[in-house]
Amino acid sequence: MAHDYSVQELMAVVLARDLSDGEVLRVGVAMPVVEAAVRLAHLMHGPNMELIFFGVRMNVAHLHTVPLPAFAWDRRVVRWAESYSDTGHRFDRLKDWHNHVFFVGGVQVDPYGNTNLIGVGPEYRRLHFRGPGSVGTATLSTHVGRYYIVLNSHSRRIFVERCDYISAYGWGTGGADARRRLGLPGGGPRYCLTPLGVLDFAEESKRMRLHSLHPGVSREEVQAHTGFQLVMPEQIPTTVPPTVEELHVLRTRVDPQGVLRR
Amino acid sequence: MAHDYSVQELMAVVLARDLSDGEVLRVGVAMPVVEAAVRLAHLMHGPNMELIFFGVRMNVAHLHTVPLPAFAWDRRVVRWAESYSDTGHRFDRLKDWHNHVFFVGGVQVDPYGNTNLIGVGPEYRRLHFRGPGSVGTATLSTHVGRYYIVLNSHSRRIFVERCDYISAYGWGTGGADARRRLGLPGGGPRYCLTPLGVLDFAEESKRMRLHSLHPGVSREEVQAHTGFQLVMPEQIPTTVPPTVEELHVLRTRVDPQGVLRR
Amino acid sequence: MAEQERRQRIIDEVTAASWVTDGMTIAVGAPPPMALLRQLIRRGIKELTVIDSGLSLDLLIAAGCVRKVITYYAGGGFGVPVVPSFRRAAERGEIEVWECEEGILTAGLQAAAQLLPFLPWRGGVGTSLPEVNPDLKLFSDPIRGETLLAVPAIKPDIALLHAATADAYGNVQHYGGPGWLDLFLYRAADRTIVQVERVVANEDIRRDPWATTIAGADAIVRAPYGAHPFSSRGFYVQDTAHLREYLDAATAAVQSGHTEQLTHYLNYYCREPVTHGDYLERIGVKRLLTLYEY
Amino acid sequence: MAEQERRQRIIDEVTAASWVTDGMTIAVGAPPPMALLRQLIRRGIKELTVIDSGLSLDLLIAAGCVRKVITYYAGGGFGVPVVPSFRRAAERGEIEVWECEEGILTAGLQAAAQLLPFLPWRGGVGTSLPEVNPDLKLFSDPIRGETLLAVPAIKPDIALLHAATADAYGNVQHYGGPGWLDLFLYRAADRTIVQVERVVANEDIRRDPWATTIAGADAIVRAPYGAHPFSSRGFYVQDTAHLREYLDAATAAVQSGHTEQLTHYLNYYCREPVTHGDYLERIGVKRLLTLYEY
Repeated sequence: MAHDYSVQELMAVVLARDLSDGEVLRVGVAMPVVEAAVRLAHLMHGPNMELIFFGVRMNVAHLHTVPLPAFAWDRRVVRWAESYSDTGHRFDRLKDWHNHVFFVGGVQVDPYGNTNLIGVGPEYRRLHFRGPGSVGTATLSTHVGRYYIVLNSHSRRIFVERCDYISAYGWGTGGADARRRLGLPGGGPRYCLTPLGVLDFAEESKRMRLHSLHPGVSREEVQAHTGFQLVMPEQIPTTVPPTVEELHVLRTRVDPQGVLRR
Repeated sequence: MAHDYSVQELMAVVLARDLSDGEVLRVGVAMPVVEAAVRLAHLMHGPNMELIFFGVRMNVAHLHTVPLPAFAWDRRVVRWAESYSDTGHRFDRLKDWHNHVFFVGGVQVDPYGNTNLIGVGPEYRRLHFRGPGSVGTATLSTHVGRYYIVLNSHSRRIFVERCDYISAYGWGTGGADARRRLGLPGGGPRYCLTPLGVLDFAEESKRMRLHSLHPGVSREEVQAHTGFQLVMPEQIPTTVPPTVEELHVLRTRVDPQGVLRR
Repeated sequence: MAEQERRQRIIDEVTAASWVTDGMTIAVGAPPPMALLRQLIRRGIKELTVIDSGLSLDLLIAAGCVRKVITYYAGGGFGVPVVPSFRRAAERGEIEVWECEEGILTAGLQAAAQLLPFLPWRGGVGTSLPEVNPDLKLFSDPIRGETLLAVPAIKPDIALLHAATADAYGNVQHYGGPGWLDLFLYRAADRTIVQVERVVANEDIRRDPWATTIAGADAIVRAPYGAHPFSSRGFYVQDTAHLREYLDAATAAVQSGHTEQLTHYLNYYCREPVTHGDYLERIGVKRLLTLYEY
Repeated sequence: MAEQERRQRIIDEVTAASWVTDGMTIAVGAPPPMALLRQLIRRGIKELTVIDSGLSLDLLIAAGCVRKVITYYAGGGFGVPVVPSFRRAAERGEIEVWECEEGILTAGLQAAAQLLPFLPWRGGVGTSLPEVNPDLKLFSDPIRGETLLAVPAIKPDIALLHAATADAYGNVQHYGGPGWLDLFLYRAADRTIVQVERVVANEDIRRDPWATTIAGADAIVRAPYGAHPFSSRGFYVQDTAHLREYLDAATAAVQSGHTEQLTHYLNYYCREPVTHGDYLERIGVKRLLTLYEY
């Protein structure tokens, strides 16, 4: 039934809808919602999308099922590859990345979509929490046409007034020209997706704004779990739930093992 | 007979003797003497040499014959390849080039081994003679452990007091520290080989010096064909002619078609 | 669900050549994609800036297509130290030369590919290159203060390449590695057209994804024998007699002003054949088959 | 004529590990060359600077080999956002972290490979990276005055890699492309040791020269199953149960101070086996054969 879906499935569907045919989708490690979303978009409306998992580039719109890979460094994800690039050579054609889309997580996110994977604590040499490191997010967030911040939880610990450290630059201290002033060619973060709702960035200030509320979530609940004041429009729509067809494709062709329902 | 050899054969033999086992030998376009010399050295005393022709890297010490390739961009030179690198990626490991040896020509050469492949004439936009261009010589001469200037003729037109343009830096305006002062890591030119003799560079001044005279050539003849004053030691040996064995290997295994005798 | 097909990228050589317009910067791979270059000559394209070397560069100059040349080498083979049309045009100032060198050109292309305004390079320090090409600037590096060349980004509008195979979606594979600078030209160029000896199935590409050298050409042109008179690895060797025919014609035009032979060459091989097939008919099947010999 | 043979470059894993001495900078490829890393642990190597990521990095830290880490990622898989030994050692200041990022690390390795003091990079401008890593300097480019990061050359003493095959002369080929940064580590490092699943004939290498990814490793170590418990493309998948065993042991040591499990792991799998063969005996043939399953 279409009413019976997990919040991860909802997030995957919402993300998939926002991806356009012809785009190149770069997926990093340990992001099952994103892995499902790009496959779903590819099968639903993106026959010319290219999916890149750790340098393995594929177009699999012709396949019936595209199940999730087991692990990043796994031969099994290579079976669909049309080309492969190692990490170093992945940056050989940054010029082309205005058509690329990327997805980033964060241990902290601030009101302007700057994200932190370095760690938490005032003193860098004695962090309270040492993060995993920037992966490729500094370069990717600089160059891709747009990117999405995708988070598994929504809390005041993550959404903070100021990141202790910034590993991927979003909109800096705000303003529509923040990135242009720094000479960053990419289009910056578009949405921040969480289990509570979808956030975007106000046109002028580029401050984070509540864009839609997942079914059953209130604006007060989102604000209460956010460590800074969100821009709150008068009307905030409810996130459109998955359609029957979206859920059907997701569950039968993308995620038959139900990873997103665990 | 060992007495019956061409000057190009002599040059190839002299050059081959100066190459050491274990070195990587980078050969450019249109240099038959060099092409023969590296093969001869490889077969005579260099089982660990690596020969690189336009990115095609080979070790063919185990072969009986290694005839000259027909043309630069020719599939036939690839048959012996152990690896291949296109032009762009050829510079991926310059750090390693202290063990590489290279060979350069020139339309002009000055007393300090600077060479010119750009052209002749005082005004760059209206050259009297437009040269072929620098190929890879600016980078190669900067980085290889040493290089050789190899010329098909010896004349005052080529050996000039000042090159109109410098495409490969030798010893600049002289001095053993000339290259170090510019931060150039490579060892610079070692010999200049011509049909008349072998020239080297004086230890302190790095000015060109007559090192040996090919059989039948006088020091006056060399100086008369050189457009600047050569450093002339008291004693100038005669270039040691090819041995019977050297000529035998050259003619039966390297140059069976007699390219160097035309 | 919308029924949609993945878009194919195969176009013919006439359409491909129409992507190039007067004044553009084109980058020519190795071996040169002659089917495409002959179409440019046929269409009378002018004022090009051309990144190329050797005889294909000379042909474009002889045909009047070129205003500016970015090259590191204009040797001709056959004992010809400098190709004739390039030499004369450069000496007369009819073309502008952006003087460079293999490593420097590579750095400039890589800078464009990585959206950097420049890349540093050491080769060329001490030479005349920054004097004759003022776009190359000596600078002091911000870490250790060493003197290096700053090579500005070199960005072609279109890269024109020749390769062994491609599928209909722009996945290109070479036999035995890509030519000279092909990958760097592709990375730096706004758009890339690759002519290939054979179009193959997507499954053939996926059999060895690591062999895919260009992952996403903008257009694929099917052009068997498309590099003729040059060689194409795994398919045919160069047509030496034909190259000499061109070289003799171009040399005669330059050295003694006898342009008839060159005009004939340009008309007969480049301007009159409407398609690549028409050109191959003029070469003849028997000649083409001799080029298979090892 | 002197009878001489081409020198072979095959050495065993014990000899190979002896190339590494306390305080060196080592670069670890992907998959990690575990046969070599276990030998380093066995020998009690200390004070290393390590370029690595993930669980193999964590193991080296847990074994006490590491003083400084150059890494862009220390995630663990299995839902573990940060590998445990790295996390604790970094939080306590027991190891120094040279904070970087994939593109920045690539640029630094490429600079070392090309004997350049630095390379410019745009990714990281606007972030905290140049604050937490003062070796990364913001500068104004000499051509257009844009603000970029200057990444200094990063030069490992030894790169330790795992690959599919090599011949006795150091020609290495991967199946399906080289791991993450392997080629850049090789280019930048003073010396490179590659352990391989199979040693093949020189003729096998020459069958497809373009597939030669590393043309001239300094030493080749024959190490079938040498990446275990990680996967090796074309040979075996990862041993998930074994990785979990390590991760549980390391987590227990860090979170509750129970070090017995970790000590056992290090002794049983890394310190006691004298050779790689001894290690494989402890894993057992039956377990190894299950890893072939697709």
